Amino acid sequence: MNAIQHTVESLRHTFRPDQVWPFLAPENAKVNVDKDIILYVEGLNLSFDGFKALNNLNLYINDGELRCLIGANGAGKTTLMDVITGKTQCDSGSVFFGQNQNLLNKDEAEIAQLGIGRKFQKPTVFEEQTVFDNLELSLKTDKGVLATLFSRLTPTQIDRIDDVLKIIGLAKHRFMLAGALSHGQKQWLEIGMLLVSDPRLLLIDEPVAGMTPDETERTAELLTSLAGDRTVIVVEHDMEFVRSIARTVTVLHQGSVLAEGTMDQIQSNKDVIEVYLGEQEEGATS
Amino acid sequence: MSVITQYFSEGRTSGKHTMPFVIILLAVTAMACLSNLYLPADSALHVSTYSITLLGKYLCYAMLALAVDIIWGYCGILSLGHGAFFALGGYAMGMYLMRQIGDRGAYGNPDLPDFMVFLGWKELPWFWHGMDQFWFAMIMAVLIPGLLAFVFGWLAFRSRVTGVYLSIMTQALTYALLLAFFRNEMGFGGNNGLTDFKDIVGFSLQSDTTRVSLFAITALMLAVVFVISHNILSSRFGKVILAVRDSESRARFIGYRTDRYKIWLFVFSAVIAGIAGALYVPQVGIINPGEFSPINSIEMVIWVAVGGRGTLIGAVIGALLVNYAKTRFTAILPEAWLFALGGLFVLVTLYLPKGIVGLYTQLLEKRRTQSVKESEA
Amino acid sequence: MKIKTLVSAIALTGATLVAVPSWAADTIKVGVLHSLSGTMAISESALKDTVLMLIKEQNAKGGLLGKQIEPVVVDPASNWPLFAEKARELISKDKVDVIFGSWTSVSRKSVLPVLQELNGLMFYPVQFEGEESSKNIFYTGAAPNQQAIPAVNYLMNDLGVKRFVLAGTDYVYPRTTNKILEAYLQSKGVPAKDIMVNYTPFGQSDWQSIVSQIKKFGSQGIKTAVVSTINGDANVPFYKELANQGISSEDIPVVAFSVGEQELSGLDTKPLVGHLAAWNYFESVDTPENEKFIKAWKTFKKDPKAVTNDPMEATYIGFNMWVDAVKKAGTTDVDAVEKAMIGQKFPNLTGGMAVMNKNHYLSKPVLIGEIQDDGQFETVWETDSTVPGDSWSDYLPSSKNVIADWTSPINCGHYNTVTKKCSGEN
Amino acid sequence: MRHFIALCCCLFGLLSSQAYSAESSTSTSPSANQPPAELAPLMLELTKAKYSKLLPVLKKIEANSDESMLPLFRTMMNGNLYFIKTNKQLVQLIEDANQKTYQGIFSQQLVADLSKRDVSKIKVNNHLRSYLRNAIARIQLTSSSAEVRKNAVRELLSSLDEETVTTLERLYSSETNQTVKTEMGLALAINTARQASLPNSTRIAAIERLSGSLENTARNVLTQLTNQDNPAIKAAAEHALKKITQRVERFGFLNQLFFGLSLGSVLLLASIGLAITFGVMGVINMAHGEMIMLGAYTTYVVQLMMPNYIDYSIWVAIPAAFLVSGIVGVLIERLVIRHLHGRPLETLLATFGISLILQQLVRTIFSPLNRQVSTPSWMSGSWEINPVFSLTLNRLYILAFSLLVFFALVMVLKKTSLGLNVRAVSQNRNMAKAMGVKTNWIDAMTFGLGSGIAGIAGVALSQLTNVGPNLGQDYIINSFMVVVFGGVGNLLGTLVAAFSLGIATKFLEPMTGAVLSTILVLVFIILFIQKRPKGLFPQKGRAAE
Repeated sequence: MNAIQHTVESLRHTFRPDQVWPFLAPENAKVNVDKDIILYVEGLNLSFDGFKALNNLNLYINDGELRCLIGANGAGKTTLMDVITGKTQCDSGSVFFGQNQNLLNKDEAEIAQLGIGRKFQKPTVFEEQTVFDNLELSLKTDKGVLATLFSRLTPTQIDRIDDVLKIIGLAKHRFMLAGALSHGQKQWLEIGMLLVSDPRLLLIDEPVAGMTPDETERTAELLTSLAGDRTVIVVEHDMEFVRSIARTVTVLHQGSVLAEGTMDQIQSNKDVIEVYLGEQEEGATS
Repeated sequence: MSVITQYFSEGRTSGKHTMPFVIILLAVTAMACLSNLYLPADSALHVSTYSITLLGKYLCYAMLALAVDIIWGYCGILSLGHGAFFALGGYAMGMYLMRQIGDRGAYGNPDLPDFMVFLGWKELPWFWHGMDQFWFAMIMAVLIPGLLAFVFGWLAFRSRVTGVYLSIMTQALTYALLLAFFRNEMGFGGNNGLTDFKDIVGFSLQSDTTRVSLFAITALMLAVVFVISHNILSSRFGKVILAVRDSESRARFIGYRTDRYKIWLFVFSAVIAGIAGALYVPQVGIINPGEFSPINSIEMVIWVAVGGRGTLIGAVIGALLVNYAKTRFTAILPEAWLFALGGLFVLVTLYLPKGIVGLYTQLLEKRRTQSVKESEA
Repeated sequence: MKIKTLVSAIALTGATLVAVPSWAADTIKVGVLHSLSGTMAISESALKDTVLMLIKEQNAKGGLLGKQIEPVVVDPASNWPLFAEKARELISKDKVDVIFGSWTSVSRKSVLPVLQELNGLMFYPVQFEGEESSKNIFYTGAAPNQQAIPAVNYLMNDLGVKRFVLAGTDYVYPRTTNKILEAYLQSKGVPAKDIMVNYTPFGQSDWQSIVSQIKKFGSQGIKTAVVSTINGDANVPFYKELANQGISSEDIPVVAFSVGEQELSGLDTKPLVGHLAAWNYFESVDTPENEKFIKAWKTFKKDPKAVTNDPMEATYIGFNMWVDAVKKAGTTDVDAVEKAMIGQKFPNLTGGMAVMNKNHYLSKPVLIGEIQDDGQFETVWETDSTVPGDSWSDYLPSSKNVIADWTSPINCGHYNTVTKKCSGEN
Repeated sequence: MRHFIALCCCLFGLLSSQAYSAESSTSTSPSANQPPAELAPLMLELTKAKYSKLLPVLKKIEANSDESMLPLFRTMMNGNLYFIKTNKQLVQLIEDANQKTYQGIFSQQLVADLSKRDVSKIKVNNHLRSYLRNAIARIQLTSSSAEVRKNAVRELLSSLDEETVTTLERLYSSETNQTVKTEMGLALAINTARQASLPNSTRIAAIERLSGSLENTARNVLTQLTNQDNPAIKAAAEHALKKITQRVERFGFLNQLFFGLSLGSVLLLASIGLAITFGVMGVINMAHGEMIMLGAYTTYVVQLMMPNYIDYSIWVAIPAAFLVSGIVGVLIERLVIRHLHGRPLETLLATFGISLILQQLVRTIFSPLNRQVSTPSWMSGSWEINPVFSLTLNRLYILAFSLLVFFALVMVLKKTSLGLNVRAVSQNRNMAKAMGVKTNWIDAMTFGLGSGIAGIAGVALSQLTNVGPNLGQDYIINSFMVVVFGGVGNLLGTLVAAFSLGIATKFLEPMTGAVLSTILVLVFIILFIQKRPKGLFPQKGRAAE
């Protein structure tokens, strides 16, 4: 039964008039953003045995905007990112990058190569390798096996890495093992890794957790400066931080969008107040 | 600044790490060979053919250890089935040597090996054809292990079987092959395997010169493999491999198809193992299913663990040390050998997670820091 | 006179000092190449002790050529390549004059090239498939025609067996033996449908289906017997299953070629009484030599329960023949000893004379015994004369016309009597 | 199965003989405990002749004798018949655990102080044994007990000669017991069916009579008849045979199923301990096989300590093995595994090292030779449901035992507080620690439990296979396969996996042979794991990630 549905579905999909067949489409066609919406998330559902992590979630991100996702723990923020980046398979729904790139049938690597960068909640860098190598690995280059085997760093690439090193303030730790960096520095390194790979869309999960106030400030500047030619989605609990950067804020609650708008609108929204801001302290401290 | 990094990023791929090893290895080899061939047997410096073959064997093991280390030390994939690739390479060589016997076998049958004759086989099984050509056999010695590794890796890594599961699967793989090769119907000589070799590419395997040159070739191959592996692992490919070991998911999120990297590294490692096997057989003069037994594969892992995984040199050192110890032990007090080996497993994993080389570097670090302190004081 | 006393003096001191190999300024070295660890240790360690015992006795008798015999023991650890390596070590490094060793055919085959290359001398004490004869090896174990064929004859003539199950472990010895037997049985007019051949892997532990097949095959109103070449470890579960599925020796007797006193010591023989084994030696045989040997063995092992078996007798004969040959040749030089060996006679422990033939195989009597509940065998049949070992079976098409003869003019291990050609290098 | 019958009549025989001896010792009639005078010379012959020559003598003895010869025949068949060298008196060897005594075969009196030297054995070989067996059966046809008579008849089915048939015919009419009568009827029918001289109608009737029976003899007779040129008989026989073969095949299938289950139970026993250490704790214990081995050796030692009570030894061995292996397990956990927590691959290597050490330890203590573990009488033999379908007792018991252990274990994990803690730790160690669970202690206990159960498995395996240093090696890979296939951390999965693999192997075996079937199963698992890396019953939810 299920199988039949599935085949029918895929057939319909195959013969959709509005798109060319994948094998006819040019290799990694540019992301099409004529409607200047870069991310379509529609009717997303996902449940871990019983518990609905995502519940018919719809979300549209404009090209070049900086969007903040807030919500209590278990509201589905991280899960959403997992689905977008291909880490988790959703039960139903559709996620499109631009109008032509269906993300659900791609794996993490492909999605990343499309230009979607992600920073994890707790910083994950390659601890056994130097800061430099970490950045070199995340450079935007051909990531095929042979290519990496024979690749050499071009001067431009090295300059690029140096610039980033300056931006994230790790220039003098260039040859330090990433494992030896402080927590905050790792955060920065991870952001740096995002920068070198210059992505179209950045998914950033709690960037300022464990950062000193001025670091936080620098992060805020950085993110705002990024927005415009890149699209940035930030998940953050720290309300101050959110207010300092946010233009549009989306509130998730129990796996679906509760409210959307500017910070002020959100704060005046009463269901938000009851479900979220009530828990803000708890959220902020987490 | 950029210049430094330029130099740096290239500097690591230069031979300055591999040269010392290669030079020492080849020097020792050369001396051993010369002293065996040109010194009189009674002189103190004479190296007997016995020790030459022994050394040759050790070097094969070293190469095998290298293969295990590449996949385990650098990519974190613990393969308990590398014995299979080794043995397959060995069998390819064995089949060639078998065909070389020709009609000098006991039954004097020009194209059937003895065991086929007295099992009453009428003609050569298809997979024995072409094995009388050296080049073909050698291609097989590399191709078959590579192919097996590719198929297995393709299945395993793409469905993201990792860690312990993978280890157990590899063990099952070699175990299955063990059982298979024991069967006489397989046409590989069953339990007896392939032996009683006469000569290789026209040189008699019993002559000292052949043995010495086999040994020399092994050393050379080891050097070559060593350098190649080092270069591969210090290229960006190598960095990706390390990245996979440390955090595979992260590597995926920055756009690397990690499964492909693992597959190809696995294949590369398997090929090295195959070569090692092919060099091993003519020197020990027999190949039989015993080589497939899971114990062997695990023993290889311990060589690497002892030497220090994640460093090519460590693998080599480990293989040489453990096997030398084994030779001595089994000669002096055989009963104690298994105790020693077992104890080694436990102690190394408990107290020397980085192996001998790791220990050495730690000591160096300590000394350096001390000297720094002193200079400051 | 003087010399004599001197010799005896040396002999005496030697007898007392034999335990200390470092003593011998000038000794005759004997290599012992039996696995002391690994899977084969079960069988082989006993043979190592046998050789050590024999050497001790010989030294007590005053050694050999006025020199002490010094054992050099190495452990090939049941690892076939290691056999070759250790053999090389023994010959080229330790300079031994003779090697006593190997159990499995594969270990022998891996040693063989080394022996040929370095012209060493080895005594191989285990029953095996034959089909080999090397200038450098003396085979004191039984060839198929000294075990299998007489056993089958006994089954057919004395027990009136008309159907045969040839069950064996899947390696060369059973395969060859069964091939020979098949050919032999068919030559004796047993139709192919009355012969069932079955091979199992080493250490087979689950015999349910196979035994029940045998049971079915045997319960069709025609007297059936099992000829078992099942190896070592697999026997215990096999016999246990037989007993449990209620196959008694009266219904389907099993005659085994690899089950000796030592194997029986590993299992409870009460349910097995009456099953058969064919050997050249049984511990139960009641002769003064044997009694002496057993006594010596038990004292040497310091274990009143220690059992003796056929390969030990083979070692015993081999060693003594070698001693005599060395005496005869007056040297331990391999070629001289090899010449002197041929035609050597030595009394079996079971009575009669064992003779070393031109093909390096022994002539020995063949005994068939029934398993008793005390783990011993009761001899129920024996050949009235000794049977010469046949290096190349007459029942295999590939070796029908082949003989081995290491005396001139032939001097060949694989001589085709038809084409008058000597092929192979062994 | 004939053996089984023989066993029955022997057992029963012994009983009756004792009864008989008891009454004989009280009775004063000399004939009871003295051989009839005319037999004396024959008795003398017995002591002289050897093997083949003995047969005629025995025939004579049987010819003019009655039940009074039973003890003679029985003792002889069991190879306990000796004679005193001096006066040629026949004596019976009575062996109990520690000393051998001899007693007169007819006069059941003990013959004092005889040593091995004074007596010599009257040897028997298969020939004589089978003759004796029939002889005993023939004598027993007139036995007082219906059971004995029945078995006697069945014993004789395979060797129906003239006088046996005549005796049967004689007895048939007078037989009162129904079952015995039917057996006799069968025997006679077999005989009639064979008689070419008789008219077809009678023979066909006889054949009809056979068509129901599963006795081999009946089947063999019918098969012979089918390739005979008498059309009517041929047809009848074929028809009858068809009926039989159908039933036989059905039972054959059942048999195979049982084999599969039995193999499955062994796999289950071997892997269930692993299902805990590996599945629940996530520790790769390569020394698991050696835990099994230790259990087996414990059985051996226990039997050494109580040689006279082999039948009960098992009941002692089971707890003993559990303790031994369990304690060793705890030690290993405390000394090694604890320090390697969260480093599965290192654990794998370390435990493999331990397994090597344990093996060598056993080799040095018990010698590399296999050790003899004898099967309790109540576990040996088989339960014969009908001539073509019988279940071997030891495997039957082990099958039951394995299930018992399994469910006991499930209970422990589900119902006890230990189980609760274990599950808590396995799911979230830190949280458990925070809740005040002594995680260290729990780890040790869990590991001990797993190892202990492996030890119990060893007791069971000691009844099936070698008790030697390599015992564990043969099972480790398979048990890992079972656990992985079943889905780690899921006991039920292990159960299903074990039995399905066992049955699969056994049903493949007839087609492919033992080796290939094993290989195929292995390959299948390898492929299966590629498809479903988490096994048959994977753990779901975030916990799994």
